Amino acid sequence: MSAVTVFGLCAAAAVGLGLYGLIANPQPLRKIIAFNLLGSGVFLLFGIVGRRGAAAGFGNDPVPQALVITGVVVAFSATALAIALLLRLFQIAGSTTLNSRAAPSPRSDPSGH
Amino acid sequence: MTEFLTAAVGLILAMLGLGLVSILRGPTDADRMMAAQLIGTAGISVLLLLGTVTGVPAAVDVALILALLATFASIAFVKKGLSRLETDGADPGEDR
Amino acid sequence: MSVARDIITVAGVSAGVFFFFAGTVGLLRFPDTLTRLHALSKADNLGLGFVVLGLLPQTGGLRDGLKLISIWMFVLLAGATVSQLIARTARQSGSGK
Amino acid sequence: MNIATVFEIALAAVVLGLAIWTIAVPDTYSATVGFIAYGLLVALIWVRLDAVDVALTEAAIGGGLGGVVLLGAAARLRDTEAMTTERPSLIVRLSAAILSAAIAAALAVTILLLPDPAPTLAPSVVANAGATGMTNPVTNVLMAFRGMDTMLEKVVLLLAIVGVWSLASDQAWGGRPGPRHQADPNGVLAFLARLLPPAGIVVGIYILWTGADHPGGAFQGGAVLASMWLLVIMAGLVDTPPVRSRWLRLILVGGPGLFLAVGLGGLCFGSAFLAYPVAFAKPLILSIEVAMLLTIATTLGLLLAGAPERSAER
Repeated sequence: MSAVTVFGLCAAAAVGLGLYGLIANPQPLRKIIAFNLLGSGVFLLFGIVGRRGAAAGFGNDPVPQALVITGVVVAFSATALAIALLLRLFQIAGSTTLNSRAAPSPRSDPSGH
Repeated sequence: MTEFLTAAVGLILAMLGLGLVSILRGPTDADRMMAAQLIGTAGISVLLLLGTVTGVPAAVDVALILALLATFASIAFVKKGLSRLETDGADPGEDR
Repeated sequence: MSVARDIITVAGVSAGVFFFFAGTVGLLRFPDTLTRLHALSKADNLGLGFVVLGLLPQTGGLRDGLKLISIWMFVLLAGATVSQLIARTARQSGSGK
Repeated sequence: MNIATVFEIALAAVVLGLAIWTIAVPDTYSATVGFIAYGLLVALIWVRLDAVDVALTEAAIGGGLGGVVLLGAAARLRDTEAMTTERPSLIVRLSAAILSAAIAAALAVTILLLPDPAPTLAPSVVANAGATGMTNPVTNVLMAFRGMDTMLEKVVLLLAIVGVWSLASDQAWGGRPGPRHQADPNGVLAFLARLLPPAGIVVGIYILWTGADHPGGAFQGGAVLASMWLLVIMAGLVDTPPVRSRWLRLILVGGPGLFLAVGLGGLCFGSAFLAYPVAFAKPLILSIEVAMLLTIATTLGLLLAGAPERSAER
């Protein structure tokens, strides 16, 4: 068992867990966390592939590393935007449910403050 | 030497796992904050040891970033916990 | 020379691991928030401090040594501040008794 | 089985345990704390995989800024948890579990059956490293060989901040994000916020500077600067700037703007878009990175601060 195998299996499990949480968890914030977990698993898979491509004196192929760094930044922007949307939904509707049948109870001051 | 340091990394990692149990158990937010602080410090130590073991000197830079960002995260953590207690019963919209 | 360095490293890192152990056990076993905080500060300040001390002889040069020490300084500062804020939280919420 | 493998298995086990905890725990706040610890440990895995540049990014985002974003939202939404008790039916959960397990198993099999020898681009990165005058291969890839990706990534950051700002309510339009933090000016937090940022700024600039030859770069340095800025804001020493402010917007577009200008310059005077003249490659890349450092620090800080909530006058 090398580092690649151990962490590769770990990454695969993280992808599976994240996907399950994304589908099965009813709360939007939990879905966002699960999505981040899924993404981090995918990034780790990139790292595994890069580690196997270690050559020319580098311990890890630099091209997948650069792709992962770009990916981490984009995932963070998406998370921040999703959180802002969620907080605004909470401010307007008074709840964060995504279930359209459950009538959201409007709060006294819909525009906030 | 390498074996000794790797064993030390393993031991600190085990402590870190125990610290996670404490996050899991709680019972109050203060305990969770403390456990998060401990995990941050233990993670920094593991990074420093790991950098020496594997001969990656740049691991010290990762530890440096982690020290600053973990400080920031724990302050934010405590500050959010504090304002929660202070505004207990107040408008949840102002709760931050 | 290298033997002396290795002895310092072994002693420092062992002491650091011991304090991490003590701090974690304290965090799990002590009865209330303030005593647990006391245990935590041992792991934070002394655990990392001894690990840094032990690793200093193994660093390549002055710059790496300074980086190690500044990491410890950051953690000391953060630990002191966060501990005080946590203690205040605990006292206000009444769980510190 | 040597001791290093034992360590790797232990690390993977702790990370997996945290992942399971993050998904399974009923309390959202605890799940967030678990995810922050997860991000911290994933940075350790990246160091172990010899990808220190990624470890720096993961430590800055996973353990730090991303965690604080999630934590802030979890603290705000904590009281609403009781309202959302509806759960998907057993069939949905069961089929989700089967689907996820199948995908995880497929990925695991793929990992075990990856081709040998593995394809790699590392030799071509080494062969072309002389063109930029920098020796950190990841910075070379990010700033030169795949410069287009990096430029568009900054545009994504910019779009995200535009998206966040457009969620402001009418009264707060163009106003200041977040609440005004009140803090005792002689308190311990204010003391830390005066003591730490000077050292933190040095570290941020060091991370940028060392990025030319060792792991580091503009994004990681910018994340450190952003956290220092937010620390000062949280201590109540300064207020968040109103988002309608002109200098703020100038800083936000400065980095990508310079990147684009250099790229277009390459199109006019050189061979292609983003083609650096070999003699000036390093100074050009460094000046882009310095401009980026400011832009990234401001963007990340404002993304964490969230949508404007107060009018600019208050």
